[in-house]
Amino acid sequence: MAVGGSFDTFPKLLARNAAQFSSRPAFRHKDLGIWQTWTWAQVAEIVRAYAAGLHRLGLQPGDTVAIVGSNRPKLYWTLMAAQVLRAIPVPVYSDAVADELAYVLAHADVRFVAAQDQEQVDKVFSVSDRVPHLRKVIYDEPRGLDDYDHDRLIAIRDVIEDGRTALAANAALGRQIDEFIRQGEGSDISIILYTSGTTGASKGVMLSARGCIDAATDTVRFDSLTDKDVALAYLPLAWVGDHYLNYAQGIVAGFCMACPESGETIEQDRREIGPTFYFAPPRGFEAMLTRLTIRMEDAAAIKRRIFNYFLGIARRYGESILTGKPVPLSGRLLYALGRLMVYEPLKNVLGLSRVRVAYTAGEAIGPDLFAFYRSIGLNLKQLYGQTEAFLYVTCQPDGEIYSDTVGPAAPNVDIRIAETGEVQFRSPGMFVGYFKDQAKTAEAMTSDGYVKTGDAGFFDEKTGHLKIIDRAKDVGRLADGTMFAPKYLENKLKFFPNVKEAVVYGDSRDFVCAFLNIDPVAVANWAERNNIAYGSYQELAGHPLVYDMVAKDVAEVNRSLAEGKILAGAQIRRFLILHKELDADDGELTRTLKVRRGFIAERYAPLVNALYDGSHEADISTEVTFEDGRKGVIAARVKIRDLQTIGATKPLGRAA
Amino acid sequence: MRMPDTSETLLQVEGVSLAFGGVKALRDVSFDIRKGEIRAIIGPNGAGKTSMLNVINGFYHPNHGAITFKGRTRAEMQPFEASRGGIARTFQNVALFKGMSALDNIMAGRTLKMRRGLLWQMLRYGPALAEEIEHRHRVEEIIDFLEIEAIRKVPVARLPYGLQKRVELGRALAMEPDLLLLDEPMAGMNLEEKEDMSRFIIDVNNHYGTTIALIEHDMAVVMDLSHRVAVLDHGVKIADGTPNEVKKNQGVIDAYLGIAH
Amino acid sequence: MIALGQFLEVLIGGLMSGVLYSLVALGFVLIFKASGVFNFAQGAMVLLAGLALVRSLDLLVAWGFPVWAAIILGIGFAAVIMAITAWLIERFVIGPLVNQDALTLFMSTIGVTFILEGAAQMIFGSDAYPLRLFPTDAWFLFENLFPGGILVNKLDVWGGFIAGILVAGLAIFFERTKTGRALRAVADDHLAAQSVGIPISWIWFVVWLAAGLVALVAATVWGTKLGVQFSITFLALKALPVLIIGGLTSIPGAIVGGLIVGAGEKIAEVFLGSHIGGGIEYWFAYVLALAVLLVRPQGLFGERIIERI
Amino acid sequence: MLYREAGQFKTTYAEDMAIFPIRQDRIALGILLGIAFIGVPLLADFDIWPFGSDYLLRAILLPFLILALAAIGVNILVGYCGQISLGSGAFMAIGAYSAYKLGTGVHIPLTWLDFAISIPPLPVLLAILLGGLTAAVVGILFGIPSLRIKGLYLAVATLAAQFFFDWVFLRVSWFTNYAPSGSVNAPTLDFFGLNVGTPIERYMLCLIFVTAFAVLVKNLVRGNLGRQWMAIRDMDIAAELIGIRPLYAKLTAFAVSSFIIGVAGALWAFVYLGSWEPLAFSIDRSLQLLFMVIIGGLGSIMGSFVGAAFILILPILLNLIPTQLGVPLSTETITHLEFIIFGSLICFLLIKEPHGFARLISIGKEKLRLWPFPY
Repeated sequence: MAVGGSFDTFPKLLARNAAQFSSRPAFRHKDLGIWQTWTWAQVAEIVRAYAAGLHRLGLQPGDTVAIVGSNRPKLYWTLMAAQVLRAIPVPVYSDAVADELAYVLAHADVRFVAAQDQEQVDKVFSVSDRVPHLRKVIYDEPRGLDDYDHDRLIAIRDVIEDGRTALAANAALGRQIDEFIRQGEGSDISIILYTSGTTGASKGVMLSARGCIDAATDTVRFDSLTDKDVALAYLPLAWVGDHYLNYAQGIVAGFCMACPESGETIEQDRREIGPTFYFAPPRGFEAMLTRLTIRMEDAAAIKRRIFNYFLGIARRYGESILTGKPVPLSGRLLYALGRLMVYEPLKNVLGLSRVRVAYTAGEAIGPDLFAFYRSIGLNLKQLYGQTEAFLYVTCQPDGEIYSDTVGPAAPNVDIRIAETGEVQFRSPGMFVGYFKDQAKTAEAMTSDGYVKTGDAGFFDEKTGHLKIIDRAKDVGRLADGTMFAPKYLENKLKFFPNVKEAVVYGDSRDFVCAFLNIDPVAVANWAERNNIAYGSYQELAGHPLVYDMVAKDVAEVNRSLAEGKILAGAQIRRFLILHKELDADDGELTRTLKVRRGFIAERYAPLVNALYDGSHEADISTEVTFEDGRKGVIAARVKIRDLQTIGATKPLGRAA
Repeated sequence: MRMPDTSETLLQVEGVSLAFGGVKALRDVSFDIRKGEIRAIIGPNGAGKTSMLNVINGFYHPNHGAITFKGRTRAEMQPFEASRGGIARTFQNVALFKGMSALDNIMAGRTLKMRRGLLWQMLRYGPALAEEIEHRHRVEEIIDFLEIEAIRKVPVARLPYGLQKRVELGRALAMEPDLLLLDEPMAGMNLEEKEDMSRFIIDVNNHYGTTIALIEHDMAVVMDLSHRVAVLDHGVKIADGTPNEVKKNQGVIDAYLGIAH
Repeated sequence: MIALGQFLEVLIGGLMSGVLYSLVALGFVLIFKASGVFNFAQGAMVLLAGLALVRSLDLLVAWGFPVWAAIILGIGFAAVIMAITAWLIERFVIGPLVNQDALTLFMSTIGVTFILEGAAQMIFGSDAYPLRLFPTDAWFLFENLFPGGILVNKLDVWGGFIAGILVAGLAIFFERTKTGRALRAVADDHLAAQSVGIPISWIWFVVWLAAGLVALVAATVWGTKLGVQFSITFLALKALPVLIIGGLTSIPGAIVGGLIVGAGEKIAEVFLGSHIGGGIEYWFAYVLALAVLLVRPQGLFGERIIERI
Repeated sequence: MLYREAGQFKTTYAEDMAIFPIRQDRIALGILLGIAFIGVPLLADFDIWPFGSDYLLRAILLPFLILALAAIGVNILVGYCGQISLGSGAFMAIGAYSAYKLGTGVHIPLTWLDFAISIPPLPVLLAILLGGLTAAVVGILFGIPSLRIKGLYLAVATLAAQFFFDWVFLRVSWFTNYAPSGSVNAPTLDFFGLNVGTPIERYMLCLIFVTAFAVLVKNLVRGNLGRQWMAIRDMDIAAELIGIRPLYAKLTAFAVSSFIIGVAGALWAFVYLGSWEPLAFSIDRSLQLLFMVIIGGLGSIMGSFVGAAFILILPILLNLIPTQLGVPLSTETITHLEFIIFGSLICFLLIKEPHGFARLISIGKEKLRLWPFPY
């Protein structure tokens, strides 16, 4: 699709779509019980009127317009209308607490806020004293707002109406609006996306119109998205994912963005609309899987049998069929039967039947989870990216899908691995800078204009795909300098059903060791099946057979490490299974259930030492907090297991 | 919360008495409901609150007294003329149409507004279909207003109590009433549901400007909800006024502590 | 004078056959009072009881039992059958439907009707069987007053006599006995009854049994009059209008209603039939009931129904 | 399992309120209608089994269609409006006889005025519809009590109708054009010139009637009036307080119901029986119809069809199966078995599934839609 050049801003593209896809649906919104639909032509008209209205309210080029709320056509139109006037939209997470909101509004010194409903309006007003430039709040849903004072408050509907009448009244205004659109340049800042600040205050990522459009154009071509496609627009407006996958790609490809009716109807709405392009973060897919497993547990025995049998078939042949590898005829036939009996109905109920392309990203996805969806014929792929890149850095092309890679560089993206192991890239969509923060911008870029992702990774020789292993700052080195990526190892370990938590050590040590938590449920089931008697978690965790089983898993991890040479040196030599579960109440996990490696190292110092001084068991007693808040001390003797490493060059540690 | 814009009286009850056989449910009760206000009638159980509502919308016919609604005085209401005249109500123990979906229940509330005759409905074509759609649209607005999109097509029998109450409110709203009678709208609800319901009641009053008369035996809820409160006890009105006045009233306190009896 | 004599004769005949309706109606009232069930199956129960009795009698006599013994055994046998029926109905139909709305219960009894009719005829045969328990000849009274006197069937007198005993018995049963009082409690409100500690299933069994026995009695009289055959169920159906007229909950109502219907239709038949074609008794009772319904829905002796919300 | 609903979304209320919103259902229905309207006639035309012999058409499909129509009528009253009726047979009779009179010409001599009201024989179609109309009028008359009396009492009122009209048509020979035997013959079935005689023609005629009425009634019950009926059925007090007039709701139910039953009666007499006597519409018929509705499903149009089919087919099976097994049953036993089975089924359904087979079917459908999930 010939984009760029004449179509270097979204308003221009909108105009193009109005002409090219005029009667095709641009937006759908499940509202008042049916899917209200707007064609590209209608949207163009509305946005034009809306822009006129905003212009009359005094919105100037370069002004910032905050947008707070969930996915609603009117809010998307606010983005468009603002961009028409060459103003800069600043979407904000609708669940942001007042302070976060206040920070963004103030930092972006917004003059207009578009809020979805009473709740958001209240939030905005509650912090309005901290937002000096705030002129007007415009809102979508009027309910509950009747008796607010309306001198700072106006309904989007009214703005559009006002604009429309004004346009009708004087042609000059119309010409003025068109002029704005014509003047719009690719270099304009098209949007500011605030990164949810995990570290420190959040930063406003400025993206240029041309950048957005070129990037989107590339991926639209990459996944051959067309105006026939439909996407369920349910991701947070303020997240780069939504802005890229739905908004940018939507306008470039001219496909339809469908907004769900409400939070609790998403499932239903997804089923009704049947998207053809779908994105969800790994935990989204995980939740879906859990729910369907639970639902299946209540099904009749015979149904469950059929279900499980065909899932087995799918595991065996599904992926190969999807990726077009050779499969025995019997396999194909069984799979075909499975499609009829299970996979298609399943996808149908989940509303995924029509999905052509599905992506997941954000964190590492469990191989089993990934395999499940692919095996039932969902074309699920991974991508790697970040706000600064306007999402895409890499993405997996059809037919080259691996759960542990994020794919080769996306079109027109060049990637390099710094000697620190950090992934750095240059891409069309790459950001212009952080809003009002030169210093940080400088930090984020290399002198030769590459963006530092802050992630460590390497290219897998076999596939040539990028593998992200960890945040760069967490990547350490063994005493002998081999690269060592704790999180990468931990994730790999955690993907085994028997392993609940894993903590690995090795930074500036001779070799890598691991603390493991067994998954009580999974292992208990296993114990039951193999009728292994045990009294307590502690006993179970210490059981030799459990050790044997887990040892297999760890060996498996080592094998996979051995395949790539970068991390081959960082195989796990020794591990132990902790006598207690790591627990947020004991400060061993963060509230978001991430392991606190350092703290655990101190708390279990004797064990760490034991791991490295070669002894085969060690005593430990730790204070714990019980459910009821009582504190107590549990003591245990923990065994340590050695492992043969694959292709290991050096002899085992300084084993005594 | 905003005060009612007018002091114009919408409904006036004068000296109403009602007896079943020997039992005196109401003794010479008089009070008025002003246009646009939220009016509460409270009292301990068995104080005759529900009987009062039943008299107002004509289900019971008082032995003495008069009812003036929209300026017309009568000795007794007839259910049909009450509904015609714009009095809607909900019931203490939900009275939904069990066999129908939430949507149809609320649609049923539109009956009075629908004009097309039997033959048109049979053909369900042209005007008939147009009318059906028009009213469906209105009903969807109510569904949206009450935030029950998710259960639109669920048979009401399958809904939890709290939602049933909401659907029932929706059915009453569908009548676009001038006077909305709520019989213990929050009975048997948990705190969260109660808060939701209060929000809806206030919104209805603000958004549609509907006059609301509600019954509750739980005082706390009523006090921050209503503009004026009348207190019944054993069929007699023992107090009437703003929530604060009523709170201070000794008679009321006794009645609730049960000292008086 | 002749007219009067004829009239009296018709009237008495009517009243007497009315008593037969009353007999069936009593069964309805019993069940309705206690369980609020409007028992469409009463007629079928009469048929069942009748068949059980007559067939067992024939058999026993054939086996050479003396008639008096056969009668006792036969009645005993029929009674047992009715007991079993009552138990089955309570256990498998009415029990599971407790607290259902009246309409559902009513329709379920239509179901029961069909089961009973089907089963009864399957087991005991489906012809007409003559039954001879009571004298069927007639007295001629007041021959001095009216030429030819007034014909009174002895059977009808028996019927009246038996009905009298039954009513008295039931009255005592309801007023004096524990179960009887319990029944009234149940009628008023099931929960209350349970809280009193009377197992409701037992109560209902008793009621249906009672109704069954009443049906048996009715069967003895009717069977003697018309022979035991399927058409009995239709005559039994007439107990419905009888009830409506008398009032669903009133035992005296059932009696009076029966008499009114009986006398009414006979008189109508004789004095109107000639003008508008015979067979009026086929519908008279129902139309009369309809009329009563319009004027006084609760019937002559029924209690007023008050609605609440 | 067969459903693929993802991507079937509604953009207008009209679509959303369609009778069959799901595409797969529409397809299924299309196929069914195709078979009924085209398949059957073709098969019959080429004498292909089982349609070669008229048996299937005349003895099964014809009565099935007509009784299904009658059942729809009964269902409106009992299933949708909750007014029990034991008099349906009478209303079929009214339809039949008034159609007969209108079809053969009405002559009411008013001797004392030496003057007579005479209506020439009307076209059959008109006669049938007017027959329905007459039934509707009578239906309204007998519906009036339903305003004062509820449930059981009404049952008796309708019984009154049943027995009264049984008698009327038996004894008032004016209705039978003074036929000595009391049995009458239908006029020749001539619709706009084309004569309906062969079984397949009769079948098509009834099929058209049934389809048309099924659609019209479906529209009615999912519209305002239908909601009023159900409201009255579910909670008449609340219904009254939201402005539903019991008078209007109930009487319309009686009228529509009786009209359809009347038309069915006329068809039964004219198209199925050809010549008949009052016995054809006795209380047994009423109960049979009631059973169809209860077994098929109260408050469901589809149920009316299912119920009719079941009640017609069961006896045939009872006859067939044992014969096949080599233990043929006497017709008597079969009748009694029928009684017992129907009775038990009624009780069973009332206890387990008050909405009859129709509900069971729709549950099955739900399961298919959610397959492989249980909910």
